[in-house]
Amino acid sequence: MAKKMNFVTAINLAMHDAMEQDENVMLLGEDVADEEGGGVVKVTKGLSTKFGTSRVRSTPIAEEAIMGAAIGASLVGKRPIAEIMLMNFTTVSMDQMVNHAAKLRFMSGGQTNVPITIRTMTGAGGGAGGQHCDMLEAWFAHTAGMKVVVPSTPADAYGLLLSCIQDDDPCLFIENLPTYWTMGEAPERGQAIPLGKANVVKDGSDVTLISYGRTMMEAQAACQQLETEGVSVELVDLRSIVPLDLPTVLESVSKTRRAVIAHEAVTPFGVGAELAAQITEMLFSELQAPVQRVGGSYNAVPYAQALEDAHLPTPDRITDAIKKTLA
Amino acid sequence: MAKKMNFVTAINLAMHDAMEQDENVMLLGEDVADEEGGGVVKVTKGLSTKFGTSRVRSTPIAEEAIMGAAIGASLVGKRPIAEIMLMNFTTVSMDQMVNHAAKLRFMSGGQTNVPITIRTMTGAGGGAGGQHCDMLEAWFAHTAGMKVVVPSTPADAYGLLLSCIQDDDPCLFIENLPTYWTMGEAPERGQAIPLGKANVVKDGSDVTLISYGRTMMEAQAACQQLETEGVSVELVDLRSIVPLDLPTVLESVSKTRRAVIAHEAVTPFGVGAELAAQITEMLFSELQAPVQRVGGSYNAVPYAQALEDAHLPTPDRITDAIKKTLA
Amino acid sequence: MTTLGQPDPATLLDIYERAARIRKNDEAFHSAMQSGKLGIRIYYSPRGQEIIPSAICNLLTDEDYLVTIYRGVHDQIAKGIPLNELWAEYAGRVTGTCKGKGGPMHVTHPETGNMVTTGIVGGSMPIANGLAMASQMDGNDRVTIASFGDGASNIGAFHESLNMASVWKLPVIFVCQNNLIAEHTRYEKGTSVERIADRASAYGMPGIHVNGNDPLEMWKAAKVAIDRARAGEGPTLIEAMTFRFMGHLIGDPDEHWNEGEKEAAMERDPIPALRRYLIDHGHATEGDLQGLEEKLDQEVEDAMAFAAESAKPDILELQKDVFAEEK
Amino acid sequence: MTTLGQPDPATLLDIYERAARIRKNDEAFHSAMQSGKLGIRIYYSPRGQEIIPSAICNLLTDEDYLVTIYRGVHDQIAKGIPLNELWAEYAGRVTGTCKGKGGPMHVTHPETGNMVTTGIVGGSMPIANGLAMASQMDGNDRVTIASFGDGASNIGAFHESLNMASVWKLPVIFVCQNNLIAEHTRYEKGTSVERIADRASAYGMPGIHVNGNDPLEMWKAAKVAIDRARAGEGPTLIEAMTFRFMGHLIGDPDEHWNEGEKEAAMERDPIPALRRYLIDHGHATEGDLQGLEEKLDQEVEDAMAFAAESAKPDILELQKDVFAEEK
Ligand SMILES: Cc1ncc(C[n+]2csc(CCOP(=O)(O)OP(=O)(O)O)c2C)c(N)n1
Ligand SMILES: Cc1ncc(C[n+]2csc(CCOP(=O)(O)OP(=O)(O)O)c2C)c(N)n1
Ligand SMILES: [Mg+2]
Ligand SMILES: [Mg+2]
Repeated sequence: MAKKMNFVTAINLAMHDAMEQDENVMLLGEDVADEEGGGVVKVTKGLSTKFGTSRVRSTPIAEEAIMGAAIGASLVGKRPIAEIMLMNFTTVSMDQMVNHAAKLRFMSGGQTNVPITIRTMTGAGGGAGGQHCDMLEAWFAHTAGMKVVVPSTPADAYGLLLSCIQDDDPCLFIENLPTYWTMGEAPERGQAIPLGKANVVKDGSDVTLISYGRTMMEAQAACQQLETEGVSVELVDLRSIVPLDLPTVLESVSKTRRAVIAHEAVTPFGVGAELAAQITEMLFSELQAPVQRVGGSYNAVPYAQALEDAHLPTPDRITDAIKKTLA
Repeated sequence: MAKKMNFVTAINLAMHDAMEQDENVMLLGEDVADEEGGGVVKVTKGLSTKFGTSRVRSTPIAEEAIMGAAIGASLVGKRPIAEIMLMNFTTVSMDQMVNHAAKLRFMSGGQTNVPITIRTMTGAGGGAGGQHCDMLEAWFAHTAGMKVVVPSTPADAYGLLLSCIQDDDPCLFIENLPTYWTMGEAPERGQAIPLGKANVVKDGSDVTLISYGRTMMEAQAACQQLETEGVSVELVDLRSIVPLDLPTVLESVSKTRRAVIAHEAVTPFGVGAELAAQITEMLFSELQAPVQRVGGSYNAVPYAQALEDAHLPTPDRITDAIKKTLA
Repeated sequence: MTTLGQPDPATLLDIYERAARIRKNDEAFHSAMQSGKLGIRIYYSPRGQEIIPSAICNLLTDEDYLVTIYRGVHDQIAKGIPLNELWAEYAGRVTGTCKGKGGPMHVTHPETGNMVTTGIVGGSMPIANGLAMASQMDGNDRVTIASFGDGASNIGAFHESLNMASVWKLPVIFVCQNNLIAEHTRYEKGTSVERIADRASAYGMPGIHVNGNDPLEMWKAAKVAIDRARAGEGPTLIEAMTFRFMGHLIGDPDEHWNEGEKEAAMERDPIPALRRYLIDHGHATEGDLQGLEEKLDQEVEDAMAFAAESAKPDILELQKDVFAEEK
Repeated sequence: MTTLGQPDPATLLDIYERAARIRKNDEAFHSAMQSGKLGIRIYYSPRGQEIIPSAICNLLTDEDYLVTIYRGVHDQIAKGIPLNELWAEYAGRVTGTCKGKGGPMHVTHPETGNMVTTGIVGGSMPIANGLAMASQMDGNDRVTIASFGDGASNIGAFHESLNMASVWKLPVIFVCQNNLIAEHTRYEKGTSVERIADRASAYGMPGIHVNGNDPLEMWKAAKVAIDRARAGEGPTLIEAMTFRFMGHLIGDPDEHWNEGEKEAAMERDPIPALRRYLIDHGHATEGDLQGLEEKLDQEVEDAMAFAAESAKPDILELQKDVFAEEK
């Protein structure tokens, strides 16, 4: 039986291996060092003990300063991993992320680049309410110069995080908190997974289902459900939003001629819109049905369990959307 | 001949009339009072002299505090207009805007609401470079609870700003700096223009061109160019992105069966994606060609004039897109 | 600190009642979380910090405003929030203060002046300024309390808010509950100044360093600041020294203290100390206090029953309270 | 301030040369803007503030880092940026420091330690910390200068940065060029403390208030701070008092001064004063300085010619330097 591992361990391992391999890799964020518990959910546990508190720095609660420190150090050879504890707190560091990290390569005419990785966790499902669970990847994808990566399995988390750390551009790496302890296959040590290569998780012929991150679990469940009904779904995990692997998506959709996109972020103006627009533009005459989108309902993440459940893209909602394309 | 007015005067007049009508309307932002020049480009000139510096407050350079002050006051009866001088500086106040202003109605179960108007100016064309010109409306449209308004004429600016100020939700009102002094028809005093009602600026039969804000000027130029070539374009000005007047858009596109969307923001993950996705979903079998999008090129706004010109959606690029739908 | 006389016995009894009410609820929240019966999904215990808001709120009315944080249930209860609706909110019921949509981190109850609860570190202060600005403009003598932690004194919003409040002489009191730790980071690892109260001088504002767990001292400090604010003399920063008895969140092993440090603090638990004081000084008899405590037990029991019997929100609630216009 | 001896004559001559070079360039920028010949699109004059960076940069090498702001051309020239590439950047040419893509607000030239220029108020400080953190980790004795204005001392990034720098004892010097005004808002309208240097105590950091237009005093203050940083003793806040002679932007009527205030400041113009001092003290003859000034005139003329003769960037540049991978 293959070894199993959860996200927390896989992400920890990727940082460990990257730090071991390259002394310029460093880490900063709130509570990340072992004296502060090795991260609020222990994702960074052991790293400061092994690599020292100069390379693994617990910071004040100051996201703008955390991001700026990462950017500044990255301009002169460091490869900082900056942890913004929860994605909603990127709102505090947006200036440094958007006006600086994403733009310094372009604005300097290529003289300087910003090889930082911004790790952040988020995701609804834990009852934290409106300010702790947002999926905001579309904002950053709309920001030229920022790469955006969302792993859906522990092994992908490991391999994609290695790529982010090695990448010469700012990479936003989005981790799903509610599924942190879900087990999956263990990664192969040292194996980076390239950014911009989508993963065709499951072959199928009737419709292409495109997703990423935590929603891949709901997507898988929808596929299984539909299989029992004789619908063959091809499931594509984008892995990264920027760069976007359009060729793989288009190849699949030109085969199935139907496409559904599912993500946790609210539907309007989300990543699904861009995908739907691109697929439709490129495969207009081949498509047999309009591309369907399934996303979070258009509201703040609610607290009460029943509301939170209904807010999220469930397997049922995905299944319904798929059936719509087949009707 | 009808009276003419530029944007600066129209926006100033809307604030003036709103303040005169409702003593709860107030204004805060950097340099907005007359002692500080009445705004960096004089948009708020005269208001503090007439209504006093308690209602028209020049602030420290502190966008998070400006936004918070507006939000807090709005919870207890004020209708603050908060000016964030340039749209890129919303990155500094994102936490208050997104985690608080947009969500307090929902998170409080409707007990409190946030009737603020956030005025901000932006737009490429002036050579300010990468940090002063971004169009970020897609971010805020992706944030449930925030309304997003982008006027394209001085008269619309007046009428839509009145609506924003009177609206019971946070409204982001985006003004285009490079065309501030462009003249247009004068507004009708006291006449609010409802949010969520698109404006069919020009009837046509061959294709629907959808745009908003400054790009409406380029869109008009493209229409004129095409008219000489015998192409009849129906031109729709969205006026507000949230609420989005989908019925008007769909009505037009179901007539012309072709659609092009043009905006200044970078194309990927922009407002055009949502529109393309929605139009295609609703009018799939009627569309004769894939919806085309024309937006800013995917990079930071460049400094050099030739680059900045090429970055923007020009009439030529819009014309090309329209021809593509007709090919 | 100027001495403005001592709190009288009735005041001390009132403080005790508020503090004991907080403690009773805290115990009940803990056991409800353990049993899982009410479906409460998240809880930040304020245990150890009860005296601070109990003393402050003795000096306030429902007309005064409070903006607090995730760890704010002590502030809310001291401020007089009705327990039924509070418990129902925690339990995600439609009868909750926010219909179950906000949850523990976003409790709002304007009738008792509980204006905003935020989950964003630093988020309380900018909004508090806005409430205070409205009071100043209206010329009433309401004051606003902004509650926050020691860790929050290192984030940008603190700085912007204190500066703005001082420049405008707003009737706001910044109450820093210094429990010596921020999640898992000890005070000195994140904060560069020995006393947060000393930061007041950076804003030309009085700063008061006080033992927040001493009801007499805390009350006197609050009185100075509140009187000052009501008199239109401007804001005050109070650093109230305290201790967090129960870790950051339920389940936190809270291992960051030196040997014996936490035990010593818990031995100085201010609630039994105040109880003893009241009896020793003849302000109340053992029987009086037992009677009070039984009343409080009953209140809590009633509130729990109210929550348990209340309905859960319908999923149609997702579409409500997003915008003024319902979908 | 501890006195560590006086600058020697060579130092004073060096300061004069830097300041005079700034002034010559400033005059040329003004006339180039007026004539429009080079197509320079935006310019923030540092006239009146030349001595501050001239004194500081006398103590730095190219290995030391500078992060400055839109009003930063004096800092850049003092730091030794090559004038040809600087002018070419302003003129939007492909030979500019940033290939014409960054422009005046985003000049970068790593070879001379000009690491970042930002257009965002407060944006320089977080990044400066990162550069200093890298130096600290690498154990070299480089220092980083963060330049910013008085208005910027009221924004959150200032607070977060000074706190972090102090907690980590970073080799960074925060240089606040207090020209008494922020765009059009006078110091006291935005800032709640009499002296910004006093804010240093909120971070357990030395704060130095100095007449930035006095070359001897400015040099001594900079030396204390730089020596301290190089010795690993941590950061310093310097408030350098100065005056902005030319308004915020070209064309600014700059009407915010009291009668005679600006005239008096301009009469104290530090450059002719230093010139007189050098001659009076026998450090240079009139002929020496005339020779120097002629050399500077020639430098500027050469740089303007270089810019004028340089090509404009190809529009393919839009696609370059966005990501490490070229499109
Ligand atoms: C902007 C932001 N960053 C980080 C967090 C995560 N976080 C929640 S509580 C907390 C510690 C706050 O400490 P303190 O201000 O001392 O308050 P306490 O919890 O001790 O009352 C942190 C870092 C947050 N909620 N918001
Ligand atoms: C975050 C942000 N808010 C507002 C502005 C607009 N702005 C540009 S310069 C300026 C004044 C800055 O004053 P100061 O810090 O004193 O610097 P000075 O220009 O006087 O050197 C303002 C408000 C900005 N660039 N960034
Ligand atoms: Mg704390
Ligand atoms: Mg200034």
